[in-house]
Amino acid sequence: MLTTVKSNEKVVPGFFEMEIEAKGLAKHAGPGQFFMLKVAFGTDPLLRRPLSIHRITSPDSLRFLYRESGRGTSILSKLVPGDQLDALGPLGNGFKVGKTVKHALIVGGGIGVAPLLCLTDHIAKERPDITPVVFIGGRDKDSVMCLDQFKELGIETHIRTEDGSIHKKGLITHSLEEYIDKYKKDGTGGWAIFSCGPTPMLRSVAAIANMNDIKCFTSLEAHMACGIGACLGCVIPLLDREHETQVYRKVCEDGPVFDSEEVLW
Amino acid sequence: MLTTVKSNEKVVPGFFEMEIEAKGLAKHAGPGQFFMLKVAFGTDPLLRRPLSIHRITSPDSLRFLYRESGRGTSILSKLVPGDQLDALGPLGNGFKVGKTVKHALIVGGGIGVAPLLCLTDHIAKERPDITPVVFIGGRDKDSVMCLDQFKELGIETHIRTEDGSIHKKGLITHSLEEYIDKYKKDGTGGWAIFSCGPTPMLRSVAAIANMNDIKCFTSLEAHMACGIGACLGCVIPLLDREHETQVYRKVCEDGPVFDSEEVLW
Amino acid sequence: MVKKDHTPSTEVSLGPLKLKNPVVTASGTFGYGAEYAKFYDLSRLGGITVKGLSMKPIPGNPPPRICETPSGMLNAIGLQNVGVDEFINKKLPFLAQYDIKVIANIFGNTVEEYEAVAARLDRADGVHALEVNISCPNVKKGGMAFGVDPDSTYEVLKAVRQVTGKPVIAKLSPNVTSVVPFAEKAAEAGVDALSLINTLLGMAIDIRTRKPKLANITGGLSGPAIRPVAIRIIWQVHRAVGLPIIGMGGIMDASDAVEFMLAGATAVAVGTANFVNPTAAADIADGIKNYLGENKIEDINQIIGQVQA
Amino acid sequence: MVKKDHTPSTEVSLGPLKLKNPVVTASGTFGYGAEYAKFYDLSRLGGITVKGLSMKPIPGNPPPRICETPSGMLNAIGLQNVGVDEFINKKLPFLAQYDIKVIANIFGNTVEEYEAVAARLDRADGVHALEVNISCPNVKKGGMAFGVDPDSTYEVLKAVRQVTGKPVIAKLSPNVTSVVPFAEKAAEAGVDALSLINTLLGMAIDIRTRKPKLANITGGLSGPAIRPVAIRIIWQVHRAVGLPIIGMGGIMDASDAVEFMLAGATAVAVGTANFVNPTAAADIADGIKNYLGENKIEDINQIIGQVQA
Ligand SMILES: Cc1cc2nc3c(=O)[nH]c(=O)nc-3n(C[C@H](O)[C@H](O)[C@H](O)COP(=O)(O)OP(=O)(O)OC[C@H]3O[C@@H](n4cnc5c(N)ncnc54)[C@H](O)[C@@H]3O)c2cc1C
Ligand SMILES: Cc1cc2nc3c(=O)[nH]c(=O)nc-3n(C[C@H](O)[C@H](O)[C@H](O)COP(=O)(O)OP(=O)(O)OC[C@H]3O[C@@H](n4cnc5c(N)ncnc54)[C@H](O)[C@@H]3O)c2cc1C
Ligand SMILES: Cc1cc2nc3c(=O)[nH]c(=O)nc-3n(C[C@H](O)[C@H](O)[C@H](O)COP(=O)(O)O)c2cc1C
Ligand SMILES: Cc1cc2nc3c(=O)[nH]c(=O)nc-3n(C[C@H](O)[C@H](O)[C@H](O)COP(=O)(O)O)c2cc1C
Ligand code: FES
Ligand code: FES
Repeated sequence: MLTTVKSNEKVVPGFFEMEIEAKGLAKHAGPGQFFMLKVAFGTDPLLRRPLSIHRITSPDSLRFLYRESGRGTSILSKLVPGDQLDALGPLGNGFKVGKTVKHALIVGGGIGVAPLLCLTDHIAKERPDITPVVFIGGRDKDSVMCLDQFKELGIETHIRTEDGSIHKKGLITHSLEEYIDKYKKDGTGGWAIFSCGPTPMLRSVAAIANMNDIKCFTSLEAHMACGIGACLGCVIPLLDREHETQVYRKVCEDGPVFDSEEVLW
Repeated sequence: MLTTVKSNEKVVPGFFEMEIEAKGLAKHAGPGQFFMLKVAFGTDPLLRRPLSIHRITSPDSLRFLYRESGRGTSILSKLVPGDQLDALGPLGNGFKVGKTVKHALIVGGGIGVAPLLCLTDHIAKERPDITPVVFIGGRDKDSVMCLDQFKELGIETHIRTEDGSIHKKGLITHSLEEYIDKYKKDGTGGWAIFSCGPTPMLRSVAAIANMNDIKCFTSLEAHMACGIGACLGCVIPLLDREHETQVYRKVCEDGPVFDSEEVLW
Repeated sequence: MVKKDHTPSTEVSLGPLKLKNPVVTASGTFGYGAEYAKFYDLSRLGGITVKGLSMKPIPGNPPPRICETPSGMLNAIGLQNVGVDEFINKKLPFLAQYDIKVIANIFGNTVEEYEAVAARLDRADGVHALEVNISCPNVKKGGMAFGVDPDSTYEVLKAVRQVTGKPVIAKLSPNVTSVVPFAEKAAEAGVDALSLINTLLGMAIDIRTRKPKLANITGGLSGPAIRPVAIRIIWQVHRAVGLPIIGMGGIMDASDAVEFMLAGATAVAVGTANFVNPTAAADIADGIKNYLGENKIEDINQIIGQVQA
Repeated sequence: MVKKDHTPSTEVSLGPLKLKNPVVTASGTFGYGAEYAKFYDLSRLGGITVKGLSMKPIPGNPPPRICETPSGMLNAIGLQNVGVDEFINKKLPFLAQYDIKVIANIFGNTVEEYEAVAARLDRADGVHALEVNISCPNVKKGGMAFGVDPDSTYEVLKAVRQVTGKPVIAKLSPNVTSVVPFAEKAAEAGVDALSLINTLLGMAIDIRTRKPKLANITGGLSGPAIRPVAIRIIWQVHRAVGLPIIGMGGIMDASDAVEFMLAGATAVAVGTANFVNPTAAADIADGIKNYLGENKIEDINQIIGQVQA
């Protein structure tokens, strides 16, 4: 649908936060879902760009947090308040916080934090019984984002940067392991991990979850044409548990959030 | 070169006037010359759009008067002050007011008036000895433009609209004929006609000039790729006087202004 | 002259296959229809062509399967599909509720496979025509292999023709020196219509990784970028061969659709545009109606092949 | 590892033809050079290919000759040119002042005409190589006719080869089922290199006038739209045939040029991009140098054909 850009600002060099608005835009939107954005009116660039919901600010408005990483996102970064933007969504299967979940570990790397704030908002609102713990990692100080927002929500947040330019130096997966080792003695039953970020990080998060048998849900990316399950362009190979075979699943429709045990890393 | 948009406003519905600025932009520019504008950064639309110089406002700035007639010009019409615009030019052979010219009849139809104001500015500045007379025609009241500007220059201006919605009803070529008939008794030596507009108008202006043996220079249009004489895409058939044959000439390089006697109408 | 209130006729005929309006969807770009039924009433279309079907399910190519190119895209889906039986049992019933023609796109690796899928679909109610894809650039054997040799083109089409009484549409390969001889072979084999064009064989390389952008290395180029090639081929074939044509290749709006019909297409298929705008096909169907009204054209058949060339 | 100050080597060889950098201009998109000399020092280029030359001057096709398409353009110039003698006497001397290789693009309607132009240019100092165009889609006889039949391809190239000792480059037609057999014929005929690709045959129709947008009806499609097709053809030919390739087809910037070289091109030609940005070819030459520096590649020849496919 045609939306109006309410704001579009640089948060740190190369990263932007945009809010768009349209009647009913976010009514059925949930954490982990995404929109397909048409960034130009001509035929180049031709395809829509997928962006995760970063924050739902009202039934009629929501925010994206995005990295300028190519032609489409750089066109996007030039939009100003009042501009029109054609946004298709909400799409896909997002993060589900099952009833059995008692404790949520939320792990984000770099821009992967984008959908996770929406998830913590959701938990704060829908699952006050859960006290999530957030783990944020990034290359340098500019790539660990949303710290203030997590603080505002009063969430315990662990931070690591690879270059140590700010906060503890190291990989966020180490801090995740430390945390689990520290608290798992009373058992990890009802624990769940929700993660989004670069593939290497997601892979080791999945491994850690597996070792400590904690359920782990991870948001994946793939190049997309349609975003609605029609083109079969966005598939990734998953493990088909019953038949113990590999099956292709659509990131746009079956995902983008998958049970990390099914992902063939 | 990269220029900055200083202003870009609708003058009448569907018609816009834009001023752009860049160091030395108009230093070597003259009436009847044009610029090739890159309206988008992507590859669609791919080619530059040619626009005539409407007015030279300083050595570093000039104006275009343009009609929104398709994708490129509609993108152009959305530019706002401060935007960057890649403009190539000045290009082509424009209007030359030869020494022998004593009296100038300037005939424009619709958007064809665009380069003619630049011509009257030029005459006012360089040839105070000449008192030009301007003839402006258009379909309706919105398509007869720049009347105030000609008035400011104190130029005698004849106006016709085809629907009579404003000013005298009829074709501007009739008013041109009336004028010539009225004043030609003392001979038309040293008279010259400069015209720009729709082809049918240019054709009859050329015929009128020919009948009254008045030199006539006309600005023509052709679809262009390069604008600098390299692609051979913009040719029109002209009469090669010496060899009495037809030759293709480039509108962008040999024109856009041609001696109407050479044009094979 | 037409009265203001008069609504122009948009029905077209691909031989025995009648469409209430000339807009169908292009195979592989519309799933099995359900994906788009969420966005509009499919009955607004003349018909839909479903994703290519084979006898057995096919997993398709490994990812990445698509990439964007200037005004176009490359795809190498590898004809992933649920197989003809699952299609008939699980997907086809859903489409029965709509007033549209369902065209089943089929392919195989051997003439026998083509024959078998066609025979199976011939018995399926709710399938109104078969589109035989002999031009897929994305499968090693079969597909295009048949499409670039006139004799195998004839052989496959003849075999399909013999096992079904339903309208048969031949989807020919544009990746040949001239499509005309293939169109002639198709006519000889007794097909009812032609689909032109399938994707152009293309490739793109990521200069950072130095890898092809598609795991399959090459893929099919679609979208507005190929429109001038499609228009040219349709014009050439329409002049040379009598068969009605479903024109496709970069159609994004109603003006594009009209351009295809002026070039000689009797119907048009909307493909890549569905990805850019989910309602594209329906919008184009409506847009064509408006075009006819505004230009006081009583019957859409009056514009087919009317380019002044 | 390369020291910071070390400037990478950009020289490439098309058989006997050495270019100080791999960027040349595409025939027909750069006039005879003078038009662009106003914008930059032509010595920044590896070479330039001039507009197609024939024995006698040719007026070319009636207008309109060009139209824009999505991310591309159609042209039907009709090989307008001043003729080989005027070129040698009036245009060639101007180019002598620049440190660049001059490639003369030639064509004819008969084998004899090709032979004659080649023989004439063989005696012209300042012409460093001949590019034989057997792939022009815009002339009735000759041109493409030779390019779509392997035997005439051989015949024409052999004839040219026999009348000149200068490097001979064969510009093959992309409008064929597979370019490989033609490339093999060219090798057999003894050419030194190949130019790929020429324009794709296309067409566009103005739906208001119902006339083709080009007076010639069909024209050649160029620009970014055709890049994926060009990359695919160059990759296929490079793997199959040993000849060095001048790659072209929608190259707009240095990254595109690198993509072509990874696919198998030894040099690249910039065409339509010159129209969009007059300094494009020179910018691309500089951009390639920067790319090599940033990626610590000592010699550009290290990237030719290096796609991991
Ligand atoms: C479900 C989903 C959610 C996403 N959420 C976010 C988000 O919240 N914030 C954010 O910054 N990025 C997000 N991404 C990645 C984002 O889609 C890409 O960065 C963006 O498409 C790049 O487009 P571009 O034109 O700038 O880059 P280009 O490289 O010019 O794009 C060229 C083509 O590749 C595709 N492409 C390039 N990178 C990616 C990628 N990583 N994933 C998918 N397609 C890609 C583009 O969509 C386009 O089709 C998400 C991706 C997916 C699949
Ligand atoms: C020397 C010259 C000077 C001009 N000066 C003016 C001016 O001062 N004011 C003004 O309003 N118009 C002027 N025009 C016409 C102007 O160039 C076209 O209106 C414009 O290119 C249309 O582009 P578009 O993308 O909006 O239309 P589209 O139809 O979308 O353009 C499609 C293609 O056709 C070309 N094209 C379409 N119409 C014309 C045309 N009439 N002439 C040349 N190319 C065309 C475009 O450049 C583009 O390549 C001039 C044309 C020429 C040749
Ligand atoms: C993602 C994708 C999948 C396709 N799958 C098929 C297919 O299964 N069978 C087929 O005959 N054509 C297939 N095609 C080709 C289209 O049907 C159509 O011929 C082509 O895309 C040109 O039209 P367009 O430019 O409008 O997309 C596919 C095209 C795309 C983009
Ligand atoms: C206007 C124009 C004229 C051309 N003239 C010739 C020509 O005379 N001889 C030739 O071999 N190729 C000619 N070509 C083809 C180009 O040399 C080149 O092969 C083609 O345009 C693809 O490259 P590009 O996409 O970078 O333009 C011409 C192309 C254009 C656009
Ligand atoms: S993007 Fe088309 S199926 Fe997922
Ligand atoms: S526009 Fe290229 S020669 Fe005139």
